[in-house]
Amino acid sequence: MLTIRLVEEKVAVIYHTDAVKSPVHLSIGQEAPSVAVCAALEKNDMVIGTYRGHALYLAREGDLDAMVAELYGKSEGCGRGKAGSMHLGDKSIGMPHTSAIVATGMPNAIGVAFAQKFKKENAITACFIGDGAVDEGAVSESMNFAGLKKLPLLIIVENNQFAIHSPISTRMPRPNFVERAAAFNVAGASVMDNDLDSMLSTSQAAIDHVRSGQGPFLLEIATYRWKEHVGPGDDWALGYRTKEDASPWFENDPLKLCGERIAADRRLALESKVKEQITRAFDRAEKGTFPDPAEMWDNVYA
Amino acid sequence: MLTIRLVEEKVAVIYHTDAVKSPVHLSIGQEAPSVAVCAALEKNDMVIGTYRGHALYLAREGDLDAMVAELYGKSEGCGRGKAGSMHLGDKSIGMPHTSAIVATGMPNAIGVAFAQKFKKENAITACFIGDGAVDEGAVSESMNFAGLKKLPLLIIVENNQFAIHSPISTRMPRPNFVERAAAFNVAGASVMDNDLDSMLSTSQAAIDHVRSGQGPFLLEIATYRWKEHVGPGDDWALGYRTKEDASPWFENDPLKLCGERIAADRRLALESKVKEQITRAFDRAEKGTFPDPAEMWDNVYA
Amino acid sequence: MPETRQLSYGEAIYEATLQEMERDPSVFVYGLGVDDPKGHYGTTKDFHERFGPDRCFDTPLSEDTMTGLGVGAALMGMRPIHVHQRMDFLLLCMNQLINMAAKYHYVSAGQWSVPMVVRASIGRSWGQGPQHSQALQSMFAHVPGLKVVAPTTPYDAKGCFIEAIRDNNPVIFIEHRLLYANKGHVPEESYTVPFGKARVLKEGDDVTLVATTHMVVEALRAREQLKTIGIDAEVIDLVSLSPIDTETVSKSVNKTDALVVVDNGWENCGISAEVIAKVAELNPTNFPKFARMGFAPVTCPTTKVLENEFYPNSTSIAQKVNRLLNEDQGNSWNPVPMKATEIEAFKGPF
Amino acid sequence: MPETRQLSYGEAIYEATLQEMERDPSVFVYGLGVDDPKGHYGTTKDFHERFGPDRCFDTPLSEDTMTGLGVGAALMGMRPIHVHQRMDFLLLCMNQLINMAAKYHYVSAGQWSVPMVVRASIGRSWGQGPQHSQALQSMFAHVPGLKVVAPTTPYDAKGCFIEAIRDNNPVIFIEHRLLYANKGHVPEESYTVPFGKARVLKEGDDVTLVATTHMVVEALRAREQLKTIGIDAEVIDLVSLSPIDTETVSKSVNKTDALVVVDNGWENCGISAEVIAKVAELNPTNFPKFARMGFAPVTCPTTKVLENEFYPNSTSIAQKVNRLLNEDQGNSWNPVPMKATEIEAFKGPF
Ligand SMILES: Cc1ncc(C[n+]2csc(CCOP(=O)(O)OP(=O)(O)O)c2C)c(N)n1
Ligand SMILES: Cc1ncc(C[n+]2csc(CCOP(=O)(O)OP(=O)(O)O)c2C)c(N)n1
Ligand SMILES: [Mg+2]
Ligand SMILES: [Mg+2]
Repeated sequence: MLTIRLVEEKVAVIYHTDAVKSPVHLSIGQEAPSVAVCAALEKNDMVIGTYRGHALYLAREGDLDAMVAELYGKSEGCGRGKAGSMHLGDKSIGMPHTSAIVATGMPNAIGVAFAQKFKKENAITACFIGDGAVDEGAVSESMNFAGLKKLPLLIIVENNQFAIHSPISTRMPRPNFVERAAAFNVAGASVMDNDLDSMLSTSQAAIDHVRSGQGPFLLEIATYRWKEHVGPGDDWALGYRTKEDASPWFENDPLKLCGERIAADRRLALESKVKEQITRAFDRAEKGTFPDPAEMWDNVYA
Repeated sequence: MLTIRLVEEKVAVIYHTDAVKSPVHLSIGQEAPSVAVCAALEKNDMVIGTYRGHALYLAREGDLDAMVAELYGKSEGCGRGKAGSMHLGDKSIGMPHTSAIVATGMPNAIGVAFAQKFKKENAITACFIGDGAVDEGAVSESMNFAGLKKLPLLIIVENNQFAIHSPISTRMPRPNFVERAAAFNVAGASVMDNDLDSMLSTSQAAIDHVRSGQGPFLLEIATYRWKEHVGPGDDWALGYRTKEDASPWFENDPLKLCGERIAADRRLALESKVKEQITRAFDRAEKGTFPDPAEMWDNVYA
Repeated sequence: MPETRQLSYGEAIYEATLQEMERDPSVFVYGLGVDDPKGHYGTTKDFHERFGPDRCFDTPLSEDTMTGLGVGAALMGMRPIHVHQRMDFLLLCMNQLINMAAKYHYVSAGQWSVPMVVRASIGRSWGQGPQHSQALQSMFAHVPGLKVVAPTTPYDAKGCFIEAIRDNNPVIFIEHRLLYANKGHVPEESYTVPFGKARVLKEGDDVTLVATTHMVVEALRAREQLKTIGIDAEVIDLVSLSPIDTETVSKSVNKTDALVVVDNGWENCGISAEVIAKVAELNPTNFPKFARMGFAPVTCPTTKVLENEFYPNSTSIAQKVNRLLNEDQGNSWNPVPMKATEIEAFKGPF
Repeated sequence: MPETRQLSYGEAIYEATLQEMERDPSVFVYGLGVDDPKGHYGTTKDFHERFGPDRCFDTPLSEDTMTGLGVGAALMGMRPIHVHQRMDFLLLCMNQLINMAAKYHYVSAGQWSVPMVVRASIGRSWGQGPQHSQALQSMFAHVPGLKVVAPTTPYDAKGCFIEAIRDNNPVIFIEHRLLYANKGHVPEESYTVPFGKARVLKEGDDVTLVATTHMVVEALRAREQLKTIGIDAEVIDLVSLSPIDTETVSKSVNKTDALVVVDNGWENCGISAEVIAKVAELNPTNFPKFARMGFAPVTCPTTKVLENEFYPNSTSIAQKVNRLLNEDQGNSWNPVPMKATEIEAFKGPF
């Protein structure tokens, strides 16, 4: 979690240098859901994320160097520069490269979970979507099918209350994700307190439910995006939300509270180790090589 | 209702002559929902139907001659032969020509209802869909939006238990339409007894709800298709359903029960009048003119 | 190879699928009605009994998500075959096909692939009208990452279908409904027909007639009509619509110096335009006489009299060729029409 | 007409919409973020305040249904403008656009019509990658019943937009993101630019350069580069992609006898193939030298070094023209690159 925060803060700092020539959707403030869910997943499980994917990629122990290199558009990246920040992924961590079309990873998660069940892998699929994504027809269709076939699917709704600048009230007449899931026979629970421990225990319970063959589960986790929708800056000036709204989220920042639970010296040691790793990753990315222009022609067909 | 039944029976009889060179999806056995809802609608309301649209078109008092001519592909048809059985409609009865792509009229109904509300017409939109259509993402999206904007929309789910040959159990983990609607803040009710009076009174109540500005309403009406999914024949031999399953539906046939309530002489008089109209309509269609081949070029652009 | 074993086009697809399902347990078939009593024109008729409901299953009406299901399963190394009753329904699947299926391999620099087959029937005949008759091959051929094939003969149907299943990319497999009953030689053993190869069905010296799917049948008939006035047409079935085999077409055109392309689809930004452009690119200094044909640039009408106008047919093709080759006299020639049995035989209700 | 009043392309669209919304109460604007603080590059910035939330509103993420909303409202005589942040999202709307919007008028033999405008931004620049950069005009141009326009100048942006709103058919209005800041003369009064007319932006004798949307900007730069070696290019902005103005192109080609088509999109079954085929059809006996260009036939990569390869640019266009005209020497000419300010100026994050 610390790594995620610090990496993204670094991204925010260096973004103005234009080393990253691509949109970045930062997770600063909303790292905890990815961290909690991934802590409870097994290695052979699969995860499906979104364009806001730094946190998930790192929580899933994706290679830090390969991620930063990907942001820099270098050959050493987890998509050799073809993917960029919006499409992180890596086969070795069971994370297909993510989609920048909202909600469209969800039907793929259905297929992944279908294959897991078909192959009797005892593995599950964790699919992350945003509160805005839920209104896409694909999500209803997917819940219906997952409920029908009792697929081993965990849907995590990272409810940060906004789709770009639109609050939930302008999008949903009945903003109750768990209830909507229930209409499709998908079990559900919400964690609304921004508390890492709650997230951890509820994730574990949800995953147990799914893994034991009881069918899909929708886990809503309330969280908050500190930065603008896309890009490194703050956006309080836009007026669609206020810093006052945000202040409880700052105060209950799971990372901060978590840090406070660790002894100061251990925390400092940890921090400096993580910072070192990050510095190294950015250094390597900086020094990495851009793909040869001819690589544009590769990988069109398998 | 009688007209509908007799027209369709006539279609079934003449179909083998190939006068109708196009698929027909008959409503025989499931006329009542259209009849009941249309009885409770006002003239300036709008209706959106499906490829199984004969019943709705006639219940909405569409021109019988124009319908039969349309089935025959004649210029006198309500789509000058371009539409055929799957795409009946007429501006004068507030019925846009129907779609043969399942569920896709539903988003259009949203737009029609939006326009009615926008124009403060005090009119409502009644959109008919099948039980199979409900799983399409467009229906969830539409319910969400209708609920959000409190649109004057009545959704009628004609639940005939099958989508072609697939029973509901292979499509929905939780076959409760009203509950699904509720998740989108759409009110709802079901009429499960195949009784015309229930349908009439519940339709009226649902329409009152919608017209009074309380928002959208989903009305499920259980019904039964007697004939094969498409075409004039029976399909008991296919084995996906049995005649025994069907027998309560035959016995409680709203048309039959309704007929029994009318004095025999009045009923006979009525029947012979309707038959006369139908004979005339088929005669006229038979004698009608095919469109000039050059008409193919008309109406591509408005 | 004795050409005695005759199968219909539909049977060829059935057999191809059966052999691949037996060979490879990761192949499965799904889609609306695949396990129903009719089994999509018999092409999937008993797979649910043979292989169980995990490998052949019906779905809810949710085309977008059901396409995504295939994509996700394919990411996991399975080989899904998604069956659509009408090609028009693919318009509900465009996002998954184009934004997802076509992109995973590239965006991940080769880490993932999507070995999926999407079967789409073109629903011509019997008053299918505006929404049950569309042939959208050119939209898919436009997109890098997808392959598109549309075989016409039973032999190619089987070989291309096995090739499609084994291909590691998303393949749009286009079947014309009027072809299902067509009979032809089909070997019993498993074989593949490689993509990217057009097939010269009939040789000829005077004009190259390139056609796609059901228009190949019309072109073959047109060839007979043209024979009566001494025109000898070479008929090429394009088979593979992306990639397109320009070499075969070009070689033929070098011989005939005249090209007529008849696509089973609209012309604008269509396969026919692409073939013309590709041939012209290969013959920059010496472009042949040419013409293209396709659906009329209108919505498909339902009534027969207008539908007949909408589609090219052997007579209109033959006339077009004659006009192209004999400029001043072409308009007056009215060949004896030929019986289009497959069109006439097809009756409703479906 | 004094050409003093300068507006940006984005301002031109804003002004066109504003004037039409004032004139006609049935016009409304909706789509993701249209009423948000950024107002889609300012093109919808204060409509929700000026006209209220009924006539300018945000929507849930439900592109398919939101397209259907416009279609339904249009059936009722309203004039919806649906705004999409990226053209790629139209892949979620294909069913409503192609099966519904394009068909109602025809299938009802003219009883209903769908006067709807669909605004789609092509998201090039700043590492948009595979799913935020697609230009799908040829898919829409393929379909009878739809109209497709893609103006390049602010003047045409305003005139075409007003025309699109007043048109009684569904119109796909394509805006390239790199054009929003482009300035040009725009009269204050309301005016329309009729569809189906290409615009000769620069006259020239040696080659006809036909381009679409942002490629017009590249073509104009290529013209400057070509000047340095004495080649005088005529640059034509196609503007209207369906219908296409073949006459204007053909007239120019008759003069220059050389044609290079540069589409802002893929080539296969694309607008470039269509222009070639149409011009060839009009000049059957005397086909000019030609070449076409477009996006590389690959998925759009994110990293700049590869993205630079993906798009044609003024230099690659100029080189292509030179190779076409001077066959043996073309490959060695390396013109001084020109500054593509609109590309460089564009920075993220968006
Ligand atoms: C299908 C689609 N529509 C619109 C967009 C533009 N868009 C990108 S992110 C976003 C908001 C999504 O909100 P949410 O699902 O809550 O995720 P968050 O960004 O809050 O993490 C939108 C509308 C898109 N990428 N894809
Ligand atoms: C999008 C789409 N998918 C599939 C079909 C093929 N199809 C036609 S009718 C039908 C069944 C629909 O069932 P339901 O909604 O219950 O209506 P019913 O036919 O029972 O009246 C199907 C699958 C279609 N026309 N459109
Ligand atoms: Mg959100
Ligand atoms: Mg049904």
